[in-house]
Amino acid sequence: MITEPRFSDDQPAIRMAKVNHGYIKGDHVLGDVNMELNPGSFTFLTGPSGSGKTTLLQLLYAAQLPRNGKVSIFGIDTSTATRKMLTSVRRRIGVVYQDFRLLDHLSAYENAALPLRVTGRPEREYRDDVMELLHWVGLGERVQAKPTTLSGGEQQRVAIARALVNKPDLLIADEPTGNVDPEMGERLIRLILELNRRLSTTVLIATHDKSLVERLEAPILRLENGMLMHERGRIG
Amino acid sequence: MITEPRFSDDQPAIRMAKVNHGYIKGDHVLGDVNMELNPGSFTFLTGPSGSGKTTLLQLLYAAQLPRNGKVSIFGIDTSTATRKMLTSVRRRIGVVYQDFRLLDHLSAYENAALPLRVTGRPEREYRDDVMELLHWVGLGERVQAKPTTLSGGEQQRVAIARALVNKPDLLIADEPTGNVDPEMGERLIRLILELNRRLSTTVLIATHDKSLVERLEAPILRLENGMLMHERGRIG
Amino acid sequence: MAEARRTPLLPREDAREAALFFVVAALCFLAALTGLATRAAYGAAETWAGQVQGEITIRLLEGGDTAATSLATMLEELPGIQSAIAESREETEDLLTPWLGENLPEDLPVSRYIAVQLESGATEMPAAISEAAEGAGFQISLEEHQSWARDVERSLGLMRLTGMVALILLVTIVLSVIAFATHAALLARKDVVNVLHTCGASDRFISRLFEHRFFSLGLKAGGIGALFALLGAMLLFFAAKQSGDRSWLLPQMSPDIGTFLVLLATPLFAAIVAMVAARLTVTRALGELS
Amino acid sequence: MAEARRTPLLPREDAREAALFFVVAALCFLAALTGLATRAAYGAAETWAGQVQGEITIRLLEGGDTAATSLATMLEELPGIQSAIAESREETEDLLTPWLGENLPEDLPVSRYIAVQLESGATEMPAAISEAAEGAGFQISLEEHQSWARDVERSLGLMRLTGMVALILLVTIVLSVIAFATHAALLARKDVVNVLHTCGASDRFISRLFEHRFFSLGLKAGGIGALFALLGAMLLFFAAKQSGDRSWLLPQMSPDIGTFLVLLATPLFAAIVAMVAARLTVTRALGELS
Ligand SMILES: Nc1ncnc2c1ncn2[C@@H]1O[C@H](COP(=O)(O)OP(=O)(O)OP(=O)(O)O)[C@@H](O)[C@H]1O
Ligand SMILES: Nc1ncnc2c1ncn2[C@@H]1O[C@H](COP(=O)(O)OP(=O)(O)OP(=O)(O)O)[C@@H](O)[C@H]1O
Ligand SMILES: [Mg+2]
Ligand SMILES: [Mg+2]
Repeated sequence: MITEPRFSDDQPAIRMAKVNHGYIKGDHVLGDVNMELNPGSFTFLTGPSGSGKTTLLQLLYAAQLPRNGKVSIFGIDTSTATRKMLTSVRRRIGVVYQDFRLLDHLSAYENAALPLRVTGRPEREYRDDVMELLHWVGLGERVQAKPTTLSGGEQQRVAIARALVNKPDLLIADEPTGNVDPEMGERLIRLILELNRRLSTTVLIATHDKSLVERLEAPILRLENGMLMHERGRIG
Repeated sequence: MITEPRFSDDQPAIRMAKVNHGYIKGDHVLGDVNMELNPGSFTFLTGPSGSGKTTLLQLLYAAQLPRNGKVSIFGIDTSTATRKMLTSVRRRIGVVYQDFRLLDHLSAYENAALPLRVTGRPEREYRDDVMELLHWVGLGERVQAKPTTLSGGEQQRVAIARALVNKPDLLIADEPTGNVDPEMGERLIRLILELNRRLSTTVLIATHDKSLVERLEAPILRLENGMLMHERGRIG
Repeated sequence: MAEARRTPLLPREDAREAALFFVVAALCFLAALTGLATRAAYGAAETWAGQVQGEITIRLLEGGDTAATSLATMLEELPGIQSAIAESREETEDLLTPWLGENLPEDLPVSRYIAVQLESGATEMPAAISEAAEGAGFQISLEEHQSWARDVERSLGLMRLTGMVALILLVTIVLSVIAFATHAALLARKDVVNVLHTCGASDRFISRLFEHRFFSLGLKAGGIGALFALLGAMLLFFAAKQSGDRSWLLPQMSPDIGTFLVLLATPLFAAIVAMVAARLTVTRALGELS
Repeated sequence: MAEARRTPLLPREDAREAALFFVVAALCFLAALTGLATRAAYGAAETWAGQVQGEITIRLLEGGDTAATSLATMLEELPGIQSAIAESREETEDLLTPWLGENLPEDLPVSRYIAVQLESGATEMPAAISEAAEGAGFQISLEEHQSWARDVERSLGLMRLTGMVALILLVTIVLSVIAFATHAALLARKDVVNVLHTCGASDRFISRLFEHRFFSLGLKAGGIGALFALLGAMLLFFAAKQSGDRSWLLPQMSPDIGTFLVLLATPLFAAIVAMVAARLTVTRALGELS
């Protein structure tokens, strides 16, 4: 039961309660942050460089544990969960890292297919889906290329494909369009929107991209001086 | 004479003549590109993701040699220059890489000071300048931090400081504001403009950032399908 | 795409791994060779000990050839004695020539010697022989041992000890190198581990990647090391053969089943050590990761 | 800031380097120990050869104690002879007791032995002695050599050879490991090299970073290896001491100047090899980089 958490509509996908976090004794990158994201919501996160956006996202995919307070993902408290529980939580989250984190020795295709491969599923089951996704992000011609031979924007698109490939319940994207041109950026965001609408994927995107935020109606959270504020709309 | 090239006003800082380049036999990331940048000019380079902007810039700081055609930097042909000549050319160029390329084991300060350190100059000669520059890019509090403990935008600012620190004759920046908020981006560009005006530094910036390009009057080059076009203004 | 082999999740063909492979192979080579040498030294020491313990020389103080022959015949019937051969007066006289010249007076009483070869495993024979001989009225003295043989035996014992120490040392070095290297490889691959982790790979999955990698590395490197050790042993064997019987003091390496067991054990041992080191390191490192 | 030490441009305290350090130290340890052992084997073989060549036993066929003594005195004056000592009749009779009993007839002619100790380096002495003795009218026969001593010598020769082969092998392994590891380290640091390069560092500057790093690694690892080898040698030395004079067949390790030279040479050698390997690798790699 607990090691295989089910997704229930009446609890938030994500919940942060009085989360206080920092790296050095005494500093407060996040100071008593409270937030909830409802299942199927689509939210932007903005804030100046160094304000703690990446830190906040890392707490939300359990790459870090909060110093104080409680972070729940799908109702599971990350601080008290077992490693097994966290593994099954991670399989339901797609992450786009600010610095991509592709594996250099794997091809674009293999990088994108990674979240499926690590579950042990046979390749034939998902090969076509992965290829279709790579075509959609404009990498149909470069599926066999290693990340070191891809341009910055191409790498970013592989990272996005990897985050979407297992149709996650939660998508966390850190600056996913920083290295692509505005046209490609729009295309990628539309892809994420489609996922959000069709599969009720909860989406949280940290971005500096003003034009991106302005084009969409989604609520905006703003992080500044350790505090989280609503800049536009109600979250959740 | 030739191993210590002087900068003369009547020759272009950079010159590409019929440059043809690609990675795999048969492909043409750049197809017969011709361009010149006059000393002291300030130019943008745009183009879709994967169009070859990074490739073009790499040719201009001699990280790659062109397959065909000729690239001259400060009048020196990169294909025929000796390794010693290239080293002295490099000392006059500042580069901001799209993926930052900071050394993880050095502090922000040491990373920024690198181009001065490798020339063998004693540290006391430049320490204050480097500190001032880091303050200017908003990292006064983080000079001792290692890159892995810096946010994406902070890392990018260290990379910019490193490119500017030895007051280069030529500055080549690949997407220098992709990871910072618009306010910080403006501040960084103003810093580069100041360098351009006060020291007649030749500047070439590749960017996707529409708002950045729009705020400045500088000429814009556009790379698409292997061809280089003027999108706005005369280059040089 | 369809039939393309999958790229392993851990990067392959890493120069670091080539160095590690070489080191493990070299150490396994040395370990296998030392193992063989120690084994040979043991064998030689045992042979010596057997020879020395198995031979007793009896000096018959009085009585001529006939007495010697009858004593020998009597002794041969004792349980635990393989053979007893009496030397004739001529043989003894030959031994004495350097001191006394060719022509010994006929009436000079000369002791007779009886070389007794014991069956292996026979114990307390000196006492039994003395008793039997004295019971039959013979006056004898026993020379159980030759002092230089004792020296040789002791020397071999020391060589054997040195070999054992060297072997233990090499095995320890192999162990630590493999453990160290695994740890280093894991640290160098921290990025890969991290990515796999956040992509939803379980701890067992990640750990197994490293275990497999290092098991096969240990197996291959150990195998190559053992192969070269075989070549080395054969070289030594032929060198010993070349120098003829006169090198009887050196332990002989002869190819037998034991040799092949040692050579087979080497790669298996290396592989298992590598795998266990990998597993421990990975499990600990993953625990630290979050 | 002001007095802060600068961080080295090459990352330090790398786990990979710890492994390399360990491997180089272990190999240097083995190499130094093998070097010492080989040296000791050489020494033992020479001692043996010296003893065997330096000792001649002369048997005087006729004449009594007086003749023996006068021959000994005469021989002692020959150039190249250190001492010549005549055995008395009693001493010879003692040797013969086992064969002939206590009471030899007084009139039995017994050969006398003269133990001649040659000066080291003296050659062709047997001929000179025969000539001198026969010139003076003595009837002698010479025993230059004992057959079992030849065997021992031959065995030591084989051990010596084995040691040399092992030494050459170990040195080769040390060389290759260091070269391999340098190459691997350079590949692992390609990013650093690249960044330094585009920041305007000259080839010499970059190459020197690696040279220094590997020189000091080789020096330290080699030093530690040599230190442990010293400990090992001392252990063996005491083990040999323990087993007393009876282990005369084994090469003895005695701490002398040569020992310390071998131990000093090890780290220096390792350091220089590491530095040269680094230099060659870096120079080649930089050439390929652009
Ligand atoms: N591992 C760490 N150790 C110490 N300090 C850290 C660490 N990681 C981040 N920080 C600091 O915490 C602050 C917040 O970092 P974070 O990466 O969350 O910012 P961000 O909002 O994502 O910025 P950006 O928009 O530039 O990516 C920064 O000042 C950063 O220097
Ligand atoms: N080392 C390489 N080997 C093979 N192909 C490469 C290599 N580097 C780049 N390419 C390919 O060359 C093309 C141009 O790459 P480049 O990095 O110059 O693009 P870019 O304009 O900088 O793109 P972006 O805006 O996404 O950074 C891309 O299609 C890329 O995949
Ligand atoms: Mg960030
Ligand atoms: Mg690019």
